[in-house]
Amino acid sequence: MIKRAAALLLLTIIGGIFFTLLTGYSADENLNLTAQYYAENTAKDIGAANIVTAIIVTYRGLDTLGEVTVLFLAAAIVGLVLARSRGAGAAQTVKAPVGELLTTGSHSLLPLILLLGIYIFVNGHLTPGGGFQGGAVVASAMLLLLLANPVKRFNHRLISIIESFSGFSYVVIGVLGLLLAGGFLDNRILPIGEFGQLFSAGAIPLIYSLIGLKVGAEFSSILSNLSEAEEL
Amino acid sequence: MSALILAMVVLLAVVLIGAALVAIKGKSLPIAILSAGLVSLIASVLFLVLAAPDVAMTEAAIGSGLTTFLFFFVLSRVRGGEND
Amino acid sequence: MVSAVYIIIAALAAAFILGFLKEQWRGLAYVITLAALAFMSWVSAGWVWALGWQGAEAVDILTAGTEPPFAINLRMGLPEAVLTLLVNLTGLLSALYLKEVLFRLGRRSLVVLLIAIMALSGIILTRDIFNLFVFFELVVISTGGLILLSDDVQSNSRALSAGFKYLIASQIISVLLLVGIIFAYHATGTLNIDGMAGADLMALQGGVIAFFLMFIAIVAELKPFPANGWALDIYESAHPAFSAIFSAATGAAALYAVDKLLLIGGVSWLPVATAIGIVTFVVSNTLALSQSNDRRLLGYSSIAQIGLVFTVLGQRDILGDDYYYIAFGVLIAHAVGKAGLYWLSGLVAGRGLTDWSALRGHPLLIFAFLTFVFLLVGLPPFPGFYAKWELARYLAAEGRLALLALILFGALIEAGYLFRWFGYIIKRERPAQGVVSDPLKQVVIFAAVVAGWAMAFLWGELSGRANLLLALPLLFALAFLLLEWLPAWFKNIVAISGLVGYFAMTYTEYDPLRLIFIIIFTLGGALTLLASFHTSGKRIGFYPGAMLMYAGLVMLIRATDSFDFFAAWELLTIGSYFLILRGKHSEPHALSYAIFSLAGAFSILAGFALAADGAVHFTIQSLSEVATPLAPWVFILLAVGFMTKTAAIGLHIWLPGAHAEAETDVSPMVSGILLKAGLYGLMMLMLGMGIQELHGIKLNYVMLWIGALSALLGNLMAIFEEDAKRLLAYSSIGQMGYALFGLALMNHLGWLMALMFVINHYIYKSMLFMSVGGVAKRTGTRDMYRMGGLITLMPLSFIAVMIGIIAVSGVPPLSGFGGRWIFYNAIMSSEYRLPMLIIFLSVPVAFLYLFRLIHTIFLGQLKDEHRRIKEAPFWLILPQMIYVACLLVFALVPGIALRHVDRYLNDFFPNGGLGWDGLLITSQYGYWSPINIMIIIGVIFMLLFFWLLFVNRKAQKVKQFNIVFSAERPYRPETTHFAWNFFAPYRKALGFMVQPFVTLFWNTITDFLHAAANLVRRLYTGNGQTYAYHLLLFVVVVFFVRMGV
Amino acid sequence: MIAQLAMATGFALILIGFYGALTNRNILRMIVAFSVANTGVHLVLVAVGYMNGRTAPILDSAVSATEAVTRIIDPVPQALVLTAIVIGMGVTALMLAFAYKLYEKKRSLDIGKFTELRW
Amino acid sequence: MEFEWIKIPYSLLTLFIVVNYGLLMTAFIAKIAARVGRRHGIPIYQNYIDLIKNYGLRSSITHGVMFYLGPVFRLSGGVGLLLFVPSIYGSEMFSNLSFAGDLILALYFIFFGTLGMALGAAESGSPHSAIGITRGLSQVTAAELPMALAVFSVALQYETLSITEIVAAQQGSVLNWTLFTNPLAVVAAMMAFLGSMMRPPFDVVLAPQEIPIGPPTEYHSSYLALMQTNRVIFPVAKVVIYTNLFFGGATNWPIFFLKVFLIYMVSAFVGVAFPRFRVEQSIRWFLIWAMPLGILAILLV
Repeated sequence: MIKRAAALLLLTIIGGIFFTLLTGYSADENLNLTAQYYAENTAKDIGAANIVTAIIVTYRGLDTLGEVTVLFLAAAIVGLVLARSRGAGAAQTVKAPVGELLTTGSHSLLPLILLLGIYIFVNGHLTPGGGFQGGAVVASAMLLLLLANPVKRFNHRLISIIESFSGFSYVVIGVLGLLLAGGFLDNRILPIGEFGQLFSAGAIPLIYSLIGLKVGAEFSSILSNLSEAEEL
Repeated sequence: MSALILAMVVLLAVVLIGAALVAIKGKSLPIAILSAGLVSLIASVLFLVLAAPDVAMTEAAIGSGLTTFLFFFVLSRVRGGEND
Repeated sequence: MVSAVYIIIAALAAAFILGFLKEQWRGLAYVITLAALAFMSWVSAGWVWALGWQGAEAVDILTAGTEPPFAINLRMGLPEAVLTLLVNLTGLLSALYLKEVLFRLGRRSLVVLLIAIMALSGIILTRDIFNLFVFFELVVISTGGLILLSDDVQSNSRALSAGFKYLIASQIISVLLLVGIIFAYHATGTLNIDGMAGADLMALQGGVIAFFLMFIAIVAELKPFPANGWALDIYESAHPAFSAIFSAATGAAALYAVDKLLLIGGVSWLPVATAIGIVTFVVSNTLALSQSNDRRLLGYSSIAQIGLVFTVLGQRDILGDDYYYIAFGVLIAHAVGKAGLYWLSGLVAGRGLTDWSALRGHPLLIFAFLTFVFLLVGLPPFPGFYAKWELARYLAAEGRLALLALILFGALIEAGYLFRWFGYIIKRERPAQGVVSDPLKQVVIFAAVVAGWAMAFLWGELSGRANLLLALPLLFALAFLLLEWLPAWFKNIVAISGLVGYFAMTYTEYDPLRLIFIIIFTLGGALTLLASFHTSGKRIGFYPGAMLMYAGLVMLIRATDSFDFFAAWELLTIGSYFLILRGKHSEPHALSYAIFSLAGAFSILAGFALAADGAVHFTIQSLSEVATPLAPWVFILLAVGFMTKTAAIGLHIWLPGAHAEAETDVSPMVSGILLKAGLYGLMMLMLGMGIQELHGIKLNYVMLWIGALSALLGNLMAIFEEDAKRLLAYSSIGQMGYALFGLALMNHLGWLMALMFVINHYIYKSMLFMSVGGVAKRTGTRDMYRMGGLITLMPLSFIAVMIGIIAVSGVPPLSGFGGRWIFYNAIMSSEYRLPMLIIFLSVPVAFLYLFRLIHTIFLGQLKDEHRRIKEAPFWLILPQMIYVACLLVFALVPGIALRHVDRYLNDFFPNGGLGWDGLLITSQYGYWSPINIMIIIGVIFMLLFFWLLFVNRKAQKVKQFNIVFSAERPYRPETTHFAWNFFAPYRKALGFMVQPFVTLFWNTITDFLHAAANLVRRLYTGNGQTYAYHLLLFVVVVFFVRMGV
Repeated sequence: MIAQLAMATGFALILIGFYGALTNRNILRMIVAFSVANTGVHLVLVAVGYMNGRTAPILDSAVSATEAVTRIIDPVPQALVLTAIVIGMGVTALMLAFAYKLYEKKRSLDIGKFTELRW
Repeated sequence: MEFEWIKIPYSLLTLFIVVNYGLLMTAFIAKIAARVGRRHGIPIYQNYIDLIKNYGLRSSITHGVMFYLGPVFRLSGGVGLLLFVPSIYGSEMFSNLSFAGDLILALYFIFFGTLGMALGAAESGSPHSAIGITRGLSQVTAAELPMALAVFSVALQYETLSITEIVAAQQGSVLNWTLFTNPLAVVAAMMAFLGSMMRPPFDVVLAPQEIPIGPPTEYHSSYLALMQTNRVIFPVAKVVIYTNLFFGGATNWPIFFLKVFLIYMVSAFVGVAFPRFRVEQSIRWFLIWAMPLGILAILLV
């Protein structure tokens, strides 16, 4: 089939390009300039133990703001699109009740999962994980609820307010950085504190928490919107 | 140590590629989606090996978890279209 | 200054605030959005002001309080300020435009819009490559969202599939981009664009491929051919306001991203950019030719324009300080024009190009449309015009001639389909649905119009040349736009006084040669305008067009710099195009006029650019200093341009239709006056450059042939013409052939003859067009065989025509003979005998069509349906009578004008002038005494006439049918009016010479273009997967081309 | 060596994903294929930042701030991948929304059937 | 070369001589032609009778203004042509009004009468006139071409446009005539001459033997008289140009008469020997046979 052959041919060439990159690649012996700067300065400047977090929240905070916005946007669009297809929503197909086990299990698990999510994003500057991972975990709690009770309706307005609140606060903190510290999204508006402590690294825990909230809300929004979408 | 890790990486790579092939060629769409989730999941293991725990967590939670659910949500709502 | 980062902050803050609002509070949400967009625009505007006018320095904006390579930084310099202003204003205006839609969709749609605009600003501001990626993804997602929304707006699902195709493409793009970024980072150790540029990525391991991947990914966002099927679908299906953003703002942002990227790539990537850009430009424009859907056409045009800017980016190495001036000139013109047209398309109900004729009842909207089209085509006084000029200058100086040719070719095609569209609007039947009346939308559209004109002014100020918008003639012409609501007679008075007044103000400033032209253009123009008093009503559109033409003509004479000359040339071309388009059936002819004229203009542009050799200011005089290897080419280019205007044979096919179909008072203008512009150009050229040789062939010899053939074939075609005005039009081709021939002789008398033709042709052709126009007006037809016997009903018209044809044919004693006499004397001293023979052949032929003109209209049998018609309107007759007087005076004392010119020509051709000895004019070979001839002929004529009158004093006029007719009495005039196919024997003998070979040639070319377009656009199968193939194919091809495998 | 291997796997995933996207007509399958390709990209990104014998860029008792320069691997690619994953998820969600809408309107998921716009 | 009043009577004298000569000569040639055809032919004074008769007739009919003007134009053209050309070389008396213009004037003035005639005839409203005019114009324009080429060849040869100077250059010996110095031009011009004389085989314009057709269809009485006058002046005027340009001019009246007669006879001879051409045939004939000669004449000068 010509199409497959063409695809194979094109991809072979692209693969060739990749292959050149691969063979030309040699791992660095030492950290490059940028990485070295981060390795040396993160602790004293930012105060975060997790350098990745420091980069994400502070050094490349603008990326992260954009990233959060991506999710926000995706949630808004999905919500908009699906809300419009839902129509009146009168004739809901009544789904078969889910097993008792799942319902009870989910109810007991829910607080635990939520707690785990919060732990992940609050400790983002110290341990692996952070706002995104934590947010995803929070959202999975919502997911569980959805699975347990498919007819359940989330309070979209609440989700939306959480989303907006965290997003807006994030921006405000960023602006505070601009006003009080070295620039937009500078985390040093709060004291850097003692390295390795929960309340350290300036505004990072706060920002990451907001991100976590926001990501959780956004994922929840997307999931719930999709789950509420009508079957076609 | 490093040989062990290398063997593990090779194994993961093989499984990854196998899962990926299933994801694009799999007979039924649910299997394809699951395989794609599997690709993400194995990749997150690989990330751990590559000393990237943050990435591993994210890939596991978002790439293999949430995304897969998204797929299934949509899939369950477009029944009849999956064989197009 | 407010930090530029607030552009991003404001948008995000507003977007998040919107989330707090209840779904029902739509008004508040809308206001917040507008406020945010207005604030963002204000910030950008503040920076534009500070950086552009107050000399502020570009600033780097740090984030996270850390120095650049380690944290993301933004930069606000003049380019960024301008572009963000462009993006934000587009967003603001689109938001206004979309009010109704946004209200319906609610706050989340506002969020999407805000973030889209913010992300575009981010692309422009950021100096970090990965940050660029993030903003790009934001743009992708928000674009997808906007498309989803517009899908709902139009309740069709076409936009959906378009959006999905877009997402497929952007997935591939983002994969390539990420891989490229990471390897570039690996090679250079930084993500900062300036850092990468400083690290010389190309020299590093894997750097070239890494850069290639980044480059190709961003370039793919520019929708290069052929990887752009999805973009076209979006343009076609999305809501027009989104398309406006997509075209104007996204395009601008993506271009700037590429511009930044090219900093990293360095000079060696510029040719790649050039190649991709120019292919996209030419191919997309060609494809647009065969589009009938307005938005898809605009889509092709958008892609083409972006390709053009991309081509300009590729010239960065040679453009120096003018780089941004040129690039922004093209880009902003495109952005404003395209956004405006998309917004305008929202007011038109139908999607076919012809449906736009709904605009016809709305002069303001037509003005808006024209402003946008002008912006796109790059006509003066808009930025694209300046940019095109400067670009051509650099390209020619650098020897990038093929590129210049391609750019001009593409621009020509673009002008072709845009003007064709304008023709539809003006001429096609109006659809049932009118224009959507929505004041807010119209406000937005006119904001774009104002922006366009403001840009025109700004670019004029920045050009380092005289600002076109401050030129008095042009201002005067534009002022008529404001007077449009007044009755035509009033505007006519203003126009005439303007022309006469301008002459009175400036007549001392010209040398005799220019004086002749300026007299024809101003006083002659005023005289022609007298005829316009016969019309009634407001005559909307006539005066701006006419005065634009006159402004161009006057500016042409006054121009000393090649730039001013070219600008004037374009102005007069456009003005005359509008005039011609006014004719009832002139749509196709006006189009071919526009295309030929613009092609000619581009040829002139190329010629000047080549001649200037990079010099910023190049005066017309310095044409004489152009050195040899270049000179003949300059000469050819300029000559071809000017000969297009004089309708030399081969380039003439636009003329008959254009002149014949024009309105009664327009035909004299475009024939009697406008054609002289071409002659003037040729004179300037040949005075400057003299006789040029190419491969041993003297170029003026070639022109002699062209002139001779024009004369012969023009005349031959005229004799077979049934349509009176077309006959006159073909005759103009012949007459211009004579003039061209005279110029090409390159001797004193040849030039004098050409000038004689300039004057004569103005007088008699204007007069003939008016008389014939008057007749056509009264009889309701231009077919001569339908007329006949009108001499008694329209005696004054008859007199004008009779005097006219005597003058045209060169029969003594009228002034046409003077031209012939000088002509024969001129060729006596000439070496060139073969082309001369052709001229001989053409002289008697002219006689045939002229006789036919007068015979079939005024003599012979009067038709029944014409028995009650009256003489032509007074205002048509008046100028004719003035012309008759002029002809007689000029026949008696040609010296009034010619003496001075003769003396003036001595500066250039010292030998072979005429002797002016009292009543006698002598040349080296012969002599001519116009007054004596007039008296002798007059006396003989009068004697015989009065004798005959005396003898037959009792004669009475017999009835019409009282003739010798084989002993029969004819009962219908039609059967006895021998008029149709009048010169059948000639057709039998020589008809083969007027086979429409030239028309066939040009038709074949246009057919070929259309066929090619139709073939190539099959590429766009509509299948998103196929588009993915195209994208990958594009990547692979560029890779191979760049890597030289 | 590990880095190269992971990178090669990543590239393979990209190519496989592209192949799937180019040959499957079902748009859901295309989306799945793209998510495979995205995973591949993530793998490549992380692999590029990998340095043999070093640890994750987290300072703790094992790696102190002072010796970080010699002990940790490059944190930047990881930060980038994090962002990329989230963005990829956003795009995927959007594509799924499109797929849903397309199916709603056309009752089909065949990309070959959405060709009313062309030429 | 200035205007003097005495030139007026001199010119009238030339006119008088030429009219009489023309009347006699045309009658004589008609007579010869008749005799060749074994007919008796007209008396030698027949032309005078016709002319006087027509001048004597009064018409009460006109078809309009241009109908009036047609013959006036026509005769003005003939007279003007005659008078713009010097008749006798070296004679101040018979240099006529040639001070007003040169060869170009003469060449272009040929069209003056043609135009007027065409206008007048067209005004009459008769289709036969119009048909005659198209034929006439078509044929004449084709015939004029070799003529113009030949004339210009001569002008180039002598590097002047003044007729007097051209004649002057041919003086001294018969071998100085253009006939011998530039035979191609002369042949081309003579071929053109045939066409412009409206004699067979180029007489389809007037078609004298058939139903009344041709430009003068509607003309009669005094209108016709003017045209008849022209018919004797115009050919002679043309032949005078030929004599001057190609055959050494005439230094006195006898030579003038002789040369004019001989040149005129050429067309008569050809006329009896050939059948009539249709218009397109004659156009082709001029273009194929006469024009190349003219072109050669110009190129070879």
